[in-house]
Amino acid sequence: MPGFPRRLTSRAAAGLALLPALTILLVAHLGSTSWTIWISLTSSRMLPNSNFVGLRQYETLLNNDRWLVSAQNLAVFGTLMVVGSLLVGLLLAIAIDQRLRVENTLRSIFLYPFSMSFVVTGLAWQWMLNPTHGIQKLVRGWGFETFQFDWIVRQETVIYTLVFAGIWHAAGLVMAIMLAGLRGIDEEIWKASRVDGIPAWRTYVSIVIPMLGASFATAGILLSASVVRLYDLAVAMTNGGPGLASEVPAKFVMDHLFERGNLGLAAAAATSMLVTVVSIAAPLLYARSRARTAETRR
Amino acid sequence: MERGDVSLNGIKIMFGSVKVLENLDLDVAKSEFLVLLGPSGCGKSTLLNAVAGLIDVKDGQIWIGGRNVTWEEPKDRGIAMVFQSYALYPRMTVRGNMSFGLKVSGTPAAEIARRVEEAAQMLRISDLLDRRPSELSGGQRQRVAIGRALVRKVGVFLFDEPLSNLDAQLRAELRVEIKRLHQQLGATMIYVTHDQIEALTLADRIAVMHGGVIQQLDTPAKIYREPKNRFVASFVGSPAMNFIDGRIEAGATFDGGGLRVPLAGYAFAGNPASGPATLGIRPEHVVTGSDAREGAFDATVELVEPMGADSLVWCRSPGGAAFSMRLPGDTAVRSGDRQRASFPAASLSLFDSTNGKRL
Amino acid sequence: MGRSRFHALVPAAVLTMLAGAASAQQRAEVIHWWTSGGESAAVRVFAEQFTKAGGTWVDTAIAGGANARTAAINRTVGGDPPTAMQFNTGKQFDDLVENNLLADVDSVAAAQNWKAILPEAIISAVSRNGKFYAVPVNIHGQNWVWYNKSVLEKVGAAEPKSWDEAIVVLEKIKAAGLIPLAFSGQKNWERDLFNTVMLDKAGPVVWNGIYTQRSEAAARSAEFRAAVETFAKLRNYVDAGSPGRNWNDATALVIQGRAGMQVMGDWAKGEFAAANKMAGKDFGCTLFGSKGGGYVIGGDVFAFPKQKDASRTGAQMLLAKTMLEPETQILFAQKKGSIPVRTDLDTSALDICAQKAAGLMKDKSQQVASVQMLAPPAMNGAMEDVISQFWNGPSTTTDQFIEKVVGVLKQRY
Amino acid sequence: MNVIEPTGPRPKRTSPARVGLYAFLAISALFFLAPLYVMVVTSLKTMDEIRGGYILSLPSELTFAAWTKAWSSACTGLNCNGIRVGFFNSVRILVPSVIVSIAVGSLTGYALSFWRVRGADLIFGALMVVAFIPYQIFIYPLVRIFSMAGINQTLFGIVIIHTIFGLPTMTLLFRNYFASLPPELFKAARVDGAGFLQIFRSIMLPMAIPMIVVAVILQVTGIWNDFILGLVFAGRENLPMTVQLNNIVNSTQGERAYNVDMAATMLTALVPLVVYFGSGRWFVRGIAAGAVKG
Repeated sequence: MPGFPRRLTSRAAAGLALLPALTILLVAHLGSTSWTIWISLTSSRMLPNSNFVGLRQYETLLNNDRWLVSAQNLAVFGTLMVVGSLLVGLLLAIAIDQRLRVENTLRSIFLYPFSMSFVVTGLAWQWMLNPTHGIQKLVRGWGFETFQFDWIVRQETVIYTLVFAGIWHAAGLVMAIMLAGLRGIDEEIWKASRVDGIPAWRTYVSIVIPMLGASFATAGILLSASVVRLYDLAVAMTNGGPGLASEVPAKFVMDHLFERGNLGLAAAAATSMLVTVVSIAAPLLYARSRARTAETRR
Repeated sequence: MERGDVSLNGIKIMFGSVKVLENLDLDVAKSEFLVLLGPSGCGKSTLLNAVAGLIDVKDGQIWIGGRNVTWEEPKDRGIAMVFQSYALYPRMTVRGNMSFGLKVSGTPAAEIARRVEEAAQMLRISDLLDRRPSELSGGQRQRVAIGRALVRKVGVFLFDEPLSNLDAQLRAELRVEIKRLHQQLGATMIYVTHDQIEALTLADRIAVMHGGVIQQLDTPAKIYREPKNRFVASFVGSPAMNFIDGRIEAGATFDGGGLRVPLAGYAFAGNPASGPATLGIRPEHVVTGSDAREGAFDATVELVEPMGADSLVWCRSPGGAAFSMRLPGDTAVRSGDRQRASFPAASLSLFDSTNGKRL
Repeated sequence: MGRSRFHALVPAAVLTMLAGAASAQQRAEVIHWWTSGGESAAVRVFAEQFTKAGGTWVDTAIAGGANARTAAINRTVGGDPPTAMQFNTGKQFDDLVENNLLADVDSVAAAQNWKAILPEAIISAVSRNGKFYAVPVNIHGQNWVWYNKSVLEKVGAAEPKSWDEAIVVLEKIKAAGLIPLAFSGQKNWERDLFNTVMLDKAGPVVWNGIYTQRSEAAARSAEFRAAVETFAKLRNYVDAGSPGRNWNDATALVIQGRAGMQVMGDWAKGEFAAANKMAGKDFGCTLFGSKGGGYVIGGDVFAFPKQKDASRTGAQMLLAKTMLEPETQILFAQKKGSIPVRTDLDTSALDICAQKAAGLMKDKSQQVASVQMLAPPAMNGAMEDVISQFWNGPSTTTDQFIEKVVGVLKQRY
Repeated sequence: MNVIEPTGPRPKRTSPARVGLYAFLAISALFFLAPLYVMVVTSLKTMDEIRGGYILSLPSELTFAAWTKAWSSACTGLNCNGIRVGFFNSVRILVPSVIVSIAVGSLTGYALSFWRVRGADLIFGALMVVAFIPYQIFIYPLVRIFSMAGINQTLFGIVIIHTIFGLPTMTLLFRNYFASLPPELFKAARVDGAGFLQIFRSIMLPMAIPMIVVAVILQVTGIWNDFILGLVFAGRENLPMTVQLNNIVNSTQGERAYNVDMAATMLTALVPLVVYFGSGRWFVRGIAAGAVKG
């Protein structure tokens, strides 16, 4: 634009480009979040009311077995599911990156779980894992009479079956993100390492994987967010059972929000989740932000 | 047949069903600095990658240091390579970058340290050893990349457009550096570039490539003075060679662009012939003013480009053919002037109009 | 374009077009969760009867009660309410009444004399502060015991009359190598099984003590303890695959004779019917009520959000009236597998299980209101959690369980 | 000296690593396909066989009745026209929602990564925190906001809703991707005099193609499979296909036809699957130029 210094207009353009995001953030996200926090301090049932009750809902929450069990379950599930999905997704991405003829087919095979609604795929998993007609029965039918695979009906182990299905569902997406990262790596890095005589696996471990930091961060945050919001899977596969053994916080929120018409408690639960996330994320984000500033300064 | 330090016999390379190189032979002598020069897409990088073993050949053999390495892994070929994008491992320090290959191959730590130190001194990057690539400038990065090649202690170095990502000043600086290294190490070097200045300054011999074929393999001087075909003539030299279309009459006179250029003293490749031809002359070979001799003519000056030491003067012959000549930087010639000029036969290049070959 | 295509696909809309444009004001959009084959046939009865009465039924079906209610409530709150929305008979619409979002249907109730023809429990479930706020449409029994006749014959057992007798039968079936009790281990069915046992062992007084008065004494009573102990025993009669199973898969086990019996609401008849099994011939149905009040009644109602456009209120009243007409009631019950909500109808057209239930509906002492009618959803949910924990955690003692129940009763909802 | 002088391409030897690779891929593929197998065989059985037989066994007689029923005649309430009813509604929601959410997300990610806008880290941090809240809790307040703005129950409204809920992940995806690109690229373009949008359009977006593929996968899947948001915000004329799917598979008290459920689920998943298959070419793009790997 003649007459304007380019620098100024570009800066302004950058600010302008953030306007939609900022509006959404302030109006939709922050607005809704503050509303949720407010509701958690009221006695709201199915519909919100403004009957202030202080921290009563939080008190109820902390005395609620199911909430406490849900939080523990989430910790176990979350850790295994995030680590497992990252690992499986990365291995799949690396395997698929070896210039295979069937790459497209394989990529779709690993991604298809992501395309399907859990309502029914959860049922398929439930059937397969069910000891009376699933894999256990199949293997026993082959003559291994003592074969035991009844994790889904046992309280101590049911959470691991959710991890299986969770990895099955999410690993494809992680693979896609990692693949995008791998494809973004300069081919000459590979050539250099080959000339240097570094074996392929060592190149991955020491050179390429450390370069995938951004992909790991992206996949890690996406996975963590989906873990915290985990709901469909638990409903479809185990409905939280046996007992409370596969209950999760988001399901607690959802059940109390809709089925149980207890908006106040649901909001208190959601707020607690939010506070937990912020208290974990804030120091990380702060450290990152400082590191970034330091780097750009140099 | 005597084999060079690096020797390619009948190389054929395909990308899928596309033929990139076919039946290519090349011999590089020990301690020679050979430059593969050509426009992008001519197959020069592909050829270099094949020498390194990074691309499989479809047919033919590759010999390095007297061994047939056609089926060898890159690391076993006795080569080191430097890349255009430097290809430094971003998460390792400079020291890590230089020592990683040695570490993996099980070289003793003391030996690694010694070699890294030596290479770093040679390249004057000793201060940078603990930095990461992201903290280095482009020139420093390329030094590190060269250092990573040096520590391999091999006889053959391959450079794949190593200076293309640098700005002009750094390029010149590193060019000298590489030349110095070559003299110091006495190693065989194959160097790919599309920059003819690099080629002319660095090379013992240049292989000019086009369309997957080596057009000419000669010393820089020979390539400059006696290009084997019109492609080489036009690709090498800056400012570019002038071309005027016409005919050769009775093997003695070139007639074209309104000029009659006597050819007595031109070394014909074969028997002097008659027929359509293209005359080529470099701007600096045009003889001007009172030095103009046989076949002299008056050209009209159209444009003067001062280039410091010289000025490039764009003219038009009486018959309308455009050409340029090089005059001293302080020339008083201005556009619209008339300039006496002649084309001395000894500096000419004549090409067959049909196949572009040197006559 | 979306609108026109949608209409073209809806048979009710086609019927309306034939009926003429005069009915435009009588257009009723109904949100409900009856979507599958049998349910769909049942809802068609309403739609067709409504059309006959001069209305236009616009169908918005959303499976899953919570989903349908979420959509309906959010539309009401957002200012674009449907004409009618479904609820389970019970306390789910309390908040809507309190927020003055529902229209009352007193005019229809008076015209049809609901107070005389509806069971008392149903009347109290649909009225608030002396006004009717919803039209009840059917009654579902929640505590039916279904059994496979040939399995019982094979093990030489007769139809049990109580849980004590049932346990003897279950033991025999177990000895025969079959699954005694076909069970679907999801929280709500665990709760229904517990309630079924509780009603039989502890009776309606304790039932109401727990769910209506929320009395600690009821939870600590000997009868309640006995119920808990019997419930705990039932763990021995379910198979390893029961946790997480869908209720209809459990029914399938009974249908195939791989299991002896199942506790489930009368909607299970739909599965038997789909497998071509006849009530009284292939399978039997019974209710346990050793201490009276053997029939747990629940069901569905429709409520009518207040409209900005007064003309739509007419459609609401017409719909309410149509739904309770005798013909509609019988036809609907036949398709749905439920029984009519009116007690003044001839039920001989229904199957024998429904007839049995309709008989019980004539005697107030034979009925108890479902927990959904007595307690708010939040409390029922909390009970579910406690019961599920107990059922799946054999190490929990009866005392611990009772303490947890007391904890649920003391909470504010 | 070799007996045969090495000439031409390296002889193809199947290395143990290659065998391991194929074994790993084969086992993984089996793991991933197992539930699909269950779904496919179930969809091809009759209900009698499903009730009586083993879920892992092949159907004794093939029947595609469940597929035709799921598509065109299963009841989803009063109407019995299968899941096809909502198909075009889903498409009409999907296309603008995917485009708008990716456009806003990529632009935001770009602005947050290369341009040192004040408070950028704060905006990004807030967006990341929001990504962790169960989104259902936002439904009620958003209904109020939308009805105040007059866009509740409209196609426009649902597009905005998907943009709102897609913003955190889309921003994350693109910001991190752009941040991993060499900053020289951006600086060079600045020096060349390119402006904010010009750099975005002609340099950053083409470079981000693999990430756009990922973003499309995420959004297409998320929006296509969304049920609750479409249900609450789209309005009854625009109800997406998942509402019909839910009506088929999710009835609480109705009898259930698993074969139809399975067929309906797979039919609904076809659109995302087509997108996955179609995206392959773009994935491969990055490797096309003479790639060489160990």
